[in-house]
Amino acid sequence: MPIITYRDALNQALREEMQRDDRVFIMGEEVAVYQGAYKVSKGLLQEFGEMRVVDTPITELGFAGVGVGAAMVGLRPVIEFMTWNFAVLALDQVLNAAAKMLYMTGGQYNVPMVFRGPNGAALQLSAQHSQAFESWLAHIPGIKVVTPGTPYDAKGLLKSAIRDDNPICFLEGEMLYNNKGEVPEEEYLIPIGVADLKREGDHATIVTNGKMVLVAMKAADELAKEGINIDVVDLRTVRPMDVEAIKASVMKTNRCVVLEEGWELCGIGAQVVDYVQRDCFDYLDAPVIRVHQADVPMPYAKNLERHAKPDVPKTIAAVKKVMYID
Amino acid sequence: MPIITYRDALNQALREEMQRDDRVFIMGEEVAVYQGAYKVSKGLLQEFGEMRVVDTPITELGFAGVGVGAAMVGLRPVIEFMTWNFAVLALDQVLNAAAKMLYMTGGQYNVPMVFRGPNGAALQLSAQHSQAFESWLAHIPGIKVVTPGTPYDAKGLLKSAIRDDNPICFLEGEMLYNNKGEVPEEEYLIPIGVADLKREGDHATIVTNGKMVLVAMKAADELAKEGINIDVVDLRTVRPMDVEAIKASVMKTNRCVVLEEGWELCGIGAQVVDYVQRDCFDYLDAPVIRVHQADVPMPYAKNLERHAKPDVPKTIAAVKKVMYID
Amino acid sequence: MAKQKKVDGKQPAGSGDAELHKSLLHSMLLQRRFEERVAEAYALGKIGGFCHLYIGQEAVSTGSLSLLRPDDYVITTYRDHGQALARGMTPRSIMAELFGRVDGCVHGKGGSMHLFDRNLNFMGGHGIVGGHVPIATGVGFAIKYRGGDQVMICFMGESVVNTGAFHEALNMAGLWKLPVVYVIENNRYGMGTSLERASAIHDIYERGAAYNMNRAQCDGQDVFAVREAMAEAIERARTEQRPTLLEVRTYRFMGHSMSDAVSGTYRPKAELEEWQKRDPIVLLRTFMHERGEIDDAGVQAMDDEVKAVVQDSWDFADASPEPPLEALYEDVLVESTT
Amino acid sequence: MAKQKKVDGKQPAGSGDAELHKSLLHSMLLQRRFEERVAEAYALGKIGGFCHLYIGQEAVSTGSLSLLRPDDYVITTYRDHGQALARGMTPRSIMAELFGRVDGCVHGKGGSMHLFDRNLNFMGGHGIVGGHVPIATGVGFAIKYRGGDQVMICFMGESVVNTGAFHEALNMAGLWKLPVVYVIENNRYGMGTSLERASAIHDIYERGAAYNMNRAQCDGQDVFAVREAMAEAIERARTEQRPTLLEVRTYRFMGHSMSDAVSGTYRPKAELEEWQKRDPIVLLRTFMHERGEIDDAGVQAMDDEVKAVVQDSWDFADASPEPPLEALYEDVLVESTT
Ligand SMILES: Cc1ncc(C[n+]2csc(CCOP(=O)(O)OP(=O)(O)O)c2C)c(N)n1
Ligand SMILES: Cc1ncc(C[n+]2csc(CCOP(=O)(O)OP(=O)(O)O)c2C)c(N)n1
Ligand SMILES: [Mg+2]
Ligand SMILES: [Mg+2]
Repeated sequence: MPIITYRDALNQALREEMQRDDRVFIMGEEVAVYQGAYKVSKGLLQEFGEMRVVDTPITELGFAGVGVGAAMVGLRPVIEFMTWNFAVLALDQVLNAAAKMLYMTGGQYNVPMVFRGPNGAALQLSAQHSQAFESWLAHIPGIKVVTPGTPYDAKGLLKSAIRDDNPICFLEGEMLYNNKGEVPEEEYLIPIGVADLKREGDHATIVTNGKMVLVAMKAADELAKEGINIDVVDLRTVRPMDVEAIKASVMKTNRCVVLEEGWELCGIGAQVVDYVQRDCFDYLDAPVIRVHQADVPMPYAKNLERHAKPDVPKTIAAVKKVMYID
Repeated sequence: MPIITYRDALNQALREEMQRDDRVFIMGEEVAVYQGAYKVSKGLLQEFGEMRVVDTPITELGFAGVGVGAAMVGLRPVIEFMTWNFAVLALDQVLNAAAKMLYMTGGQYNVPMVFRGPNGAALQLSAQHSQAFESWLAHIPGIKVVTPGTPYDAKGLLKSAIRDDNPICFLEGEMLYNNKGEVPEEEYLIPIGVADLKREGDHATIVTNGKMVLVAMKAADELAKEGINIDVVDLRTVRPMDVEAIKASVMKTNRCVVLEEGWELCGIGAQVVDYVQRDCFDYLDAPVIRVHQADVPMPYAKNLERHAKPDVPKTIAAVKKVMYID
Repeated sequence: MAKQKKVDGKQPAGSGDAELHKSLLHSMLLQRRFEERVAEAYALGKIGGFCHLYIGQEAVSTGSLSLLRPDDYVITTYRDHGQALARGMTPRSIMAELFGRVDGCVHGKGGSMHLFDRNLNFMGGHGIVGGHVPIATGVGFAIKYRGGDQVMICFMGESVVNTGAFHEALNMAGLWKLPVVYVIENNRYGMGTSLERASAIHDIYERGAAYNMNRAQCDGQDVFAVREAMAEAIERARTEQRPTLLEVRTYRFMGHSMSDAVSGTYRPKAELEEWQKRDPIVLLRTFMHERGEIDDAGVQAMDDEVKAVVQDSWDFADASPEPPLEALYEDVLVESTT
Repeated sequence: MAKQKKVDGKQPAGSGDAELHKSLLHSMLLQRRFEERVAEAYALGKIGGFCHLYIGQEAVSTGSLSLLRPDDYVITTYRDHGQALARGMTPRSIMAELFGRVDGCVHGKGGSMHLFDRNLNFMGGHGIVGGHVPIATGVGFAIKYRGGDQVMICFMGESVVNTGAFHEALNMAGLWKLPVVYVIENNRYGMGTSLERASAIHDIYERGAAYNMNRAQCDGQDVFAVREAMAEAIERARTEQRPTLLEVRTYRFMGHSMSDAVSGTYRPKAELEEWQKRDPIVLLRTFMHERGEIDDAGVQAMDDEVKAVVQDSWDFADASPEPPLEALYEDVLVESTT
C-alpha cells in the first residue's frame, strides 16, 4: 500500500471529490495561487480553475457565511480556515447559521458543507495561534465534528465529510501534515461517528482523538515494554461520539484515561468521563483520569510550551495512576 | 431587608460602582438613551452622562475590543452584550485578547473589565436567540465566569466583578430580571469563585448555577414533600469552580445530579461530573446524572420549547434515579 | 466605475398599467392588514417571542419583489412578514408559524423571525443582525458559479451597515462582481438608536464606494420610486452580474418590536406623525384615485377581500395543532448522504 | 468634513536638521541589522514559531514614531520588531524574547509576534489580523474619556482593511472622534494575496470616506514623506481629537514570514528588485550624503556601532536562561482586586 503524508491524503480526498462532483469547491485564504498556507490544496487551482478554488480576503466571518449561502442553494463548499484559531471570528456562521439552519427552516434547507483547517498547537506559536477548538464545536447540535489522527483516517473521513449533507467541522493538525501512513490506492470512505480501536490491550483504556492519537500510541508502546497493554480508542469523531466503542473498551479494561489536546474545563475529556461513569459505573476500578493542556494560554518559550502540552510521559503517568502503580 | 428585583440589584451594583470609581463606565447597544434593552442600565445616563454610559453601533466585536483597549490603559469597562447570543461575534476579543493579554504580555497588561448580559433561553425566542454560553466561557483560562441566580448574588457578585482586576464574563438571565429577593441596604461583596449551599439536605446533591438555581430549589421543595432532602450547591461561579463545595456535599450525600441550562456535550455538567468521579469516587452510590437542554437548537413552538428545557419534573426524575427510586 | 444616483420618486414607473397598480396596492394592503391582526394575536398571547412589525415600510417589499422572477432569491432579517407575503407565501402558512403550529411554514420551529419557503426561494428570516448578508453573498456566488442569471435580493435595516459581516460580505461582492442587490431599509432607527448616533456617515449608500459598488438612494414610501431604483439594480445584477447597494429611505410606524412603544424615549411623536403622512398605501391609493384607476368601492372591496384572507389565516392557524413532541428531535441533521 | 490629500514625499520635512537625520538613519539601520541577525538566528533554530521581518518598511516605523511623545501609545501586528525598536525598546529585551528567554520583554511568554513594553506604552504585537484595531480604538476612547491629549498610533497591513474588526472600529472612531491615527502599511501583499485580489478598491485610504475620516496616502520608502503625513495626522489627533486613516505605500523585501520564499509564486522577482531600488535606508543615506550631512566614514561608524549593539543583544539573549517552569502557571490571572 502506498505510504503518503496526511497532507497528501487530504489533498487526494479534495481532488477526488472535486472530480466526482462539480458542486464541490474550496474557498479560503491562500488556497489557490499560494497553493494553501499548508499546501493542502496544492495543484487544485491548476486542475479546477479559479471558480472552484477561491482565494478570499481575510474575512473569516464573511467567507464562512458565503459558504453557508452557497450550500443552502445546493453547492458543496469546503471552507478552509487557515487555522481554527481564526475561525473563532466565524463561529456565528457555524453556530447560528450552519448548525441551526435545518432546524429553524423546519427541514427545508440543509447545509452540505465542510469547515476545515488545522486545529490546536503547533510549535512555539504562542497564545493566539495555539488553540484546540473541538470541545466548543462538539457542544453544538446540528453539526458533526471530525478529528482524524492518521493519513488513512484523514482521507476516508474527509471524503465522507464532503459527501455528507450536513455541516461538518473537520479538524486537522499542522503537526500532523507531514506524518506518513498507509493509504490505499482504491477509493474508500470512513463512516463519520465511528471510533477506531487503534490498539488492543486489556489493562487499561486510553480514549483519545486527533493529534493525540500518536501520543497515545507512543505511550502504549512504552507501556507495553513494561508489560502493560492498552486499548487505544481513537474517537475520530467527537460529535457524534461513539459511546458504544468507549463502553466496550472500558467494560473490558475497567480503567480509563482520556487524553485530549485542549484545556480541561468542559473539554472533550469531561464528556468522555461523563459517558464512562454513567454507563460503566459498576465496571470502573478507578476514577477516570484526564490528560490535557495545562490550564493556561499557550506560552512561546520552548520549555514552557513542552511543559504545557499533553505528552507521552504525562499519559504514561496517568495510565499508571488508574492502575494504582507508582 | 428590602425586596427588590434581580434587575434592580444589578442596576444598584452598577450605580454604586460608578459612583465609587470614575474609571468605571458602561458601554453597549441601547444602554444609554434607551435605558438598556432590558433596563438594567436605567437612569445611569442621566446620572453619569454620555461619556460614562455609551451607546454603540451594532458591532459586538468592535466594542468588545474597545473595552479591552480601554481596560489595558486603566479604565474599568463594563461591556453589555444585549444578549450573549450576539457575543459569539465578539468571542475573538474575549478569548484571544482579554483572556490572553496578561499572559502574553508577561504580566504587564491586565484587563480589568466585565462582559455582561443575559444568557440562555427566555420564552419562544427560537434557535438564534436562546443559547447558554457558560461552558464555552468556562473552558477559557484567563477569565472568570460568574452566573448569579438570585438578586442577592447578582448584586454582590457584580460589584466584585467590577472591582476585580481580571476580565470577567458575567451571565445574567432575561427570565431572572423580574425575580425578587432580599438585598441588604448596606454595601456587601460576594467573593468570586465561592459556591453557595442554597439548601441543605442529606439524601442527594443537586449541583447547579445561574437560572437553574430556581429550578433546583423548586425541585427540592417538591422532593421535600416526599421526605427527600436535597443539598442544592449553587456554583455561582463556573470558572474557577468551587470543587471543595461540590466535594463536601457529595461526600455527605453520596448521590449527585447536575442541573444546567445548556447542551449536554462538553457542558458545565460534564466538568462537574469529572470532578465528582475523580475526587469522590469511593463515596458515590450511583452514577452522577445530568439534566440539561435537549441536544437540539431551541424551537419556537411553546410545547416544543418546554419539552427542550431542563425543568422541575426532569430534575425530580433525575434525583429519584440517583436514589434508585422509581 | 461605481456611480451614484438619487432616484426621483415622483414619476410613476409603471404608468398606465392599472392592473399592475392594483396588484401593488393589494400586496401592500395584505401586509398591513395581516400585521394589524398579528399585533392583536400577540396581545392575546397567541403569538410569543420577539415579533417585529413592518407597518409603514410596505412599499419596499412590494416595490422590490414585484420585479422578481420565481427563480430569483430573497433573504431578509427578523422583520420578515412583509417580504414573506410580498414574495407570495400564504398568510395561512405565516400565521400558523407565528402561532407556533405544525402547519406553519417551518412547522413551528422558527416563529416570527424565521420564515422560510424553499419553493419560493424565500431564504428567511434571520435573527443575528448582519448574519444573513454573507449568506446572501454566498447565494450570489452560487449563481455565478453555475452561470445562472438569477438575482439575490438581500434586505436589511440601516444598522447593519455598521457590522463587520456587512463589510466583509460587500467587499467580496464588489471584488468578485456578484449578482446581489443589497437593499438597506433605512427606517432611521435600529431599536432606539438613530442612524446619526450609530453611523459615522449619514448617506449610507455612500458606503458602496468602499466596495467599488454601484449605489443609489431612493424614497421608500413611494412604491414607484422603489420599483425604478430596483429595476435598474436588478437589471445590472441579471445582465452584468454586478452588485448594487441601494438605500431606501423609509420609516417604521410601530415600535421596534411588540415590546417597544411606538414613540417616546428615542423618537418624538411629531416625527412619527410627519412620516405617517407619507403612508405608502395611502400614497399609492391616492395616486390611483387621481388617475381613476380605482374608486372608493374598489378600495373597499379590496380591503374586504384582504381582511377575509387574513381572517382565514387566523382561523387556519388557530385550528392547526401544535407540533408533535417527537418533532423536537427532528431536523437536527439530515440522514442521507450523497 | 473629511478631506483627502496625497503627500508629495520629495521635500524634506526636517530639512536643515542634520542631527535629526542621523537619528532617523540610526533608527532604520538598527532595525535592519537587527532583523538580519534575527533571520540568522532563526535559521540556527535559536528562534522558533512564526517570525515576520520588517525589512524594507523601516521608514514607516521610524518616520511615524519619531514624532511621538513618550506618553503616546503604539500598537501593531505580529510584524512588530521594527516598531518595537523605533519606539525605543532595547534590542536586548527583544532578542531575548525571540530566543524565548526569561529576560525577554515578556519573559518568553510571547515571542516574535507579541512584543510589549508597558513603560513605553508599546501595546504589542497582536496575532489575529484585525484584532488590535478595536483595541487601539479603545485606547483612543480612554484618552478622550480622561480628557488627555495623547495620541494612539495603530499600524496594520493592508489586508486588515477587509476585516470586520477594522470596519466596526473605524466607524466608531469616526463617529466618536477619537485621537487615533490608523496607519496602513500597504506592502501590496497579505501573505500571497495581492491587494488587488483582496480588496474591491485599490486606493485603500478612500475607505476613510465611509467613516467620515480624514485620509491621506503617502510614500513609505521616504522617511520624510512619512513624517510629513504623520505630523499632520498626529496634530489633528492631538489638538482636534480626530482620527486619520493614512495609507503608506511600501514593500516588504523578505517573504511573509521565515517560512515563505522572498519571491516566486505570488510576486515576481523583477517587482521585488524594482522596489529594492527604493530601499528607505539607501534613500535617506543618499540624501544625507548629497547634503554633506554624513560621509562614508560616518556611515561606516554608525553601521559598526549598530552591529555591535545587535551582537550584544544576541550575546545577552544567548546567555539569558529559559524561563523557570513555574512561570507556566503565572500571569494567567492577577491576584489583587481594587
Ligand atoms: C448581532 C446582533 N446584535 C444585536 C441584536 C439585537 N437587535 C435586534 S434588531 C436590532 C436593531 C436593528 O436595527 P436595523 O438594522 O436598523 O433594523 P430594523 O429593526 O430597523 O428593521 C438589534 C440591536 C441582534 N439581533 N444581533
Ligand atoms: C484573522 C486572521 N486570519 C488569518 C491570519 C493568518 N495571517 C497572518 S498574517 C496574514 C496576512 C496579513 O497581511 P497584511 O495585513 O497585508 O500584513 P503584512 O503581513 O503584509 O504586514 C494572514 C492571512 C491571521 N493571523 N488572522
Ligand atoms: Mg432600522
Ligand atoms: Mg501586506
